[in-house]
Amino acid sequence: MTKKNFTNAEKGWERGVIASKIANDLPHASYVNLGIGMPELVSQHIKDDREIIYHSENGLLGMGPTPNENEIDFDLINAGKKPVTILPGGSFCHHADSFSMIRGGHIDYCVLGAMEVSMNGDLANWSTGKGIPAVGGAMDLVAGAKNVFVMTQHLTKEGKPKLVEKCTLPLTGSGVVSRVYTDYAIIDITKEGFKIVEINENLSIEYLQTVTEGRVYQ
Amino acid sequence: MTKKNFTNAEKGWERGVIASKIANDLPHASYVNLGIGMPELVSQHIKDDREIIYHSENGLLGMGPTPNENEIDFDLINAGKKPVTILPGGSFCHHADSFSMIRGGHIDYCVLGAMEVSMNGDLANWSTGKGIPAVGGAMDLVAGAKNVFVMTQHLTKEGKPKLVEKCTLPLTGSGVVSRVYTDYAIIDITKEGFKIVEINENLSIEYLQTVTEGRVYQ
Amino acid sequence: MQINKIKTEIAEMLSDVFDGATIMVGGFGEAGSPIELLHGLIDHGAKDLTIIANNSGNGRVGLGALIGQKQVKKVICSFARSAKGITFQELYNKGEIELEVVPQGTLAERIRAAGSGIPAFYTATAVGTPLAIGKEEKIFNGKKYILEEALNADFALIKADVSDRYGNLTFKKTARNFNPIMCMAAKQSLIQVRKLIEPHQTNPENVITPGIFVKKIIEIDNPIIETNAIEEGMIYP
Amino acid sequence: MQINKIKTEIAEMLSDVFDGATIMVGGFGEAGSPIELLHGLIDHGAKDLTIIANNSGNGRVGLGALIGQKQVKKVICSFARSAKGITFQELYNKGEIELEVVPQGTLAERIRAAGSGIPAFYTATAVGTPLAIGKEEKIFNGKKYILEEALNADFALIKADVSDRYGNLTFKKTARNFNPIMCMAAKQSLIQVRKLIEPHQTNPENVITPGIFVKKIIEIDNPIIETNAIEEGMIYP
Repeated sequence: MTKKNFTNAEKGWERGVIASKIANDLPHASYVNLGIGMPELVSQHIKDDREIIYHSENGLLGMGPTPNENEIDFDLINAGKKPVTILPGGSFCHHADSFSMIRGGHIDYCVLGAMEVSMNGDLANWSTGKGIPAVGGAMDLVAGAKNVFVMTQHLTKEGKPKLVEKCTLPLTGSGVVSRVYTDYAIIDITKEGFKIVEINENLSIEYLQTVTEGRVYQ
Repeated sequence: MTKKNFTNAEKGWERGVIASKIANDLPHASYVNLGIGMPELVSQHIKDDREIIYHSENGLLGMGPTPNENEIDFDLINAGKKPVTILPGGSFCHHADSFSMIRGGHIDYCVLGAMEVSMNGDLANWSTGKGIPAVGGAMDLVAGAKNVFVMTQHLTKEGKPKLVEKCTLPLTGSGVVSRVYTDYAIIDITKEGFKIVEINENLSIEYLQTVTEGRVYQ
Repeated sequence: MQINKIKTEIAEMLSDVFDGATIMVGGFGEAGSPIELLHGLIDHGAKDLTIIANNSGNGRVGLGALIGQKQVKKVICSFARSAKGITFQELYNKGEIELEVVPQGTLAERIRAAGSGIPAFYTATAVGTPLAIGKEEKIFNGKKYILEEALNADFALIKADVSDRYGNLTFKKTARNFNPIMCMAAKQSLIQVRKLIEPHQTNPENVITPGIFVKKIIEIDNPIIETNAIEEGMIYP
Repeated sequence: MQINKIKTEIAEMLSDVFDGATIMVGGFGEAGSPIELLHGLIDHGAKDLTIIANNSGNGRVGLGALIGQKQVKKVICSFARSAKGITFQELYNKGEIELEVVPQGTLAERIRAAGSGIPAFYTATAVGTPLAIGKEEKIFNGKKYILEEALNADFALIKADVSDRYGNLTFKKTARNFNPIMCMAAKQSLIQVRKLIEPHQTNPENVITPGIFVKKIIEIDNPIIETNAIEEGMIYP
């Protein structure tokens, strides 16, 4: 197990590439919740062979893209509190109904960022343990969505592995992550450890193991 | 305690008179659920000095009177499955929301029939213990409504007291009834027993005691 | 590719139904009763079904007919008595069908709970009554409550008024009743709808059941009205 | 006599509010935030309030202003961080205000439970996390859940779009959010509404919050928009 910092780490896939890989893994007719930040990019990479319906936990199903400046409506926002649009066939609902979609297992996929993901699928992404604790809908999403995808850089800004044997930060959920998409690899959470689904074409498995805590295998 | 049958019982108030007494006790702006059968009469006796809103547990708030023959809509029925109307300012909702109104304590008064009411406010009105058991919304209403009024004949068809020390039939709710309106009297449920609020002008307290199991007092 | 949940054949609607399935049937009395889907289920022939509904059917049409075909082993409902009920009552009196009686509000809440990921909740309804026997009790703020568990289902048969191809449903008046919550609780909700519209015609403010809770839709523009069918002496099949 | 819940003065809306009250504040971010009622609550002056809301206010308007006036002893919310948040953050860092963090869906469900007579329910959300500490656990079908209790309130401050004199409310787009369930959970829900209509104009199929959950209504036809107010440097009072 490595505890090193990788400050001169290899350059991996761009965020857009990661997003397109996730987009390709979302089947036609899926109901999807994209977390705030990097996961929002996924919707820009969905191909014409499929229709995906986006859920925003503040009571919006059928969310569309960001509006033009002159079409902004402060009453039509997403969970990140940014102006959005609604597509034909979309609908509004209240918060309990919206979270019934999440908690009742009706959201097929959610894509979230991570601070840490452990070998058994534990996720930490809501609190560094410092500052004002704020959780939002993250714990509901990881507990309720049928498939929880994590989209993240493989290393922290400080060059530390985010894929770890055991999370050290406060958990968002325990054993909830199914797959992790990083700039270095696509990795499934399995009983045997981090299973490589795809590795960045410029990297070796040995390198991936070096920047990952806990066993990676193919 | 009497166990007699009162087959030649005194004649009490007509049903319309009982209904008008209940109507007078429902304050302006109350939300009210009237049980199927005799309690439905109450709405015909509301005076012009008040507006009452009727709830029907199958998702109808603001229920109006029976429609004319040519206005019947099989999709607009009450909890008794009979055609009704909806008044201006009424609304429809689904069953969970409708029962949230009941179970969440938002219905001010419900008026129900009874087979037995005990001194501590237990109510039995859903099952004789024979035949196919069918409860409908009665248990929700008595558990949830702020005030549970019972409207009933003082004696069963067989001439037996319905107001009893202890119910012998399967309960609908325990300690739930606040007031009982019969053809003989209006009676409050109190810790001391059946308290007479009003007695039929043709009857004595002694007679009322004779046809009631358990202490009546004024 | 576009999402399109619309089917044209009743058999296609019911293609995944299996023997022993738990099936919710929408409607209250006859308002919202999915008669055509129920008749499709008779044609399908699945056996040993558990039915979750408010009532137990009338006459020999719809749910009454399904029960009459002996395809149902158990009914979970609030009110299994009815002036026009025949088939359930006959089988029940012969001991050939099981009945679980649930207070109507508890039934609705157990169904909603299933759709909302709540395995169990506490309620004051039925406390101190025979229907509380065997149920876990707990005191909150000095008052006694019982624990009730979620009611899940494999399928829900639902009649709605209007839908688009996503399954955004509206209902008519009190024909709404159990339908929205049953759509939430079933793994597959199967909808017969009076009228199909285009997605751009759906007002997002007025959708009652959003498409996420809907699996398949079929247009039945002039559905059988139970009362009329019974009066006319209809017997299915 | 006719039911009429419409008031003309903000002070009349808030006349029953008392020191130490628990008050739900509707809205998500600023969509649906009842700024005028919150400013009325500052004028009212009630102290030691517990606020239940999704967020903890922005700038020095609305909820941010109320907290800045030190009228709030505790906030129960899912997300107390905000780019524009000032007052809560200042008091929290000084240890002068309490915070209970609740996952957003659990917050919504606890509020709905209060309105629906459910004292507690089980959920999978937060199992295995610090927010589950001290909570009762139970296994259903081999999966672990925790028990969450209902969140009741004395008052709810709510912004709606349209109402009639009965309090039949509709909301605009995502400004619906927590408002309908808070109206259910509070002993008195107090509504500021953009537009009043006559009861016969209310479509009974499209009511989102029925009047049974509404106590008082006031028309505020051109409400303050939080983002704009903060940009313009508004500070209340």
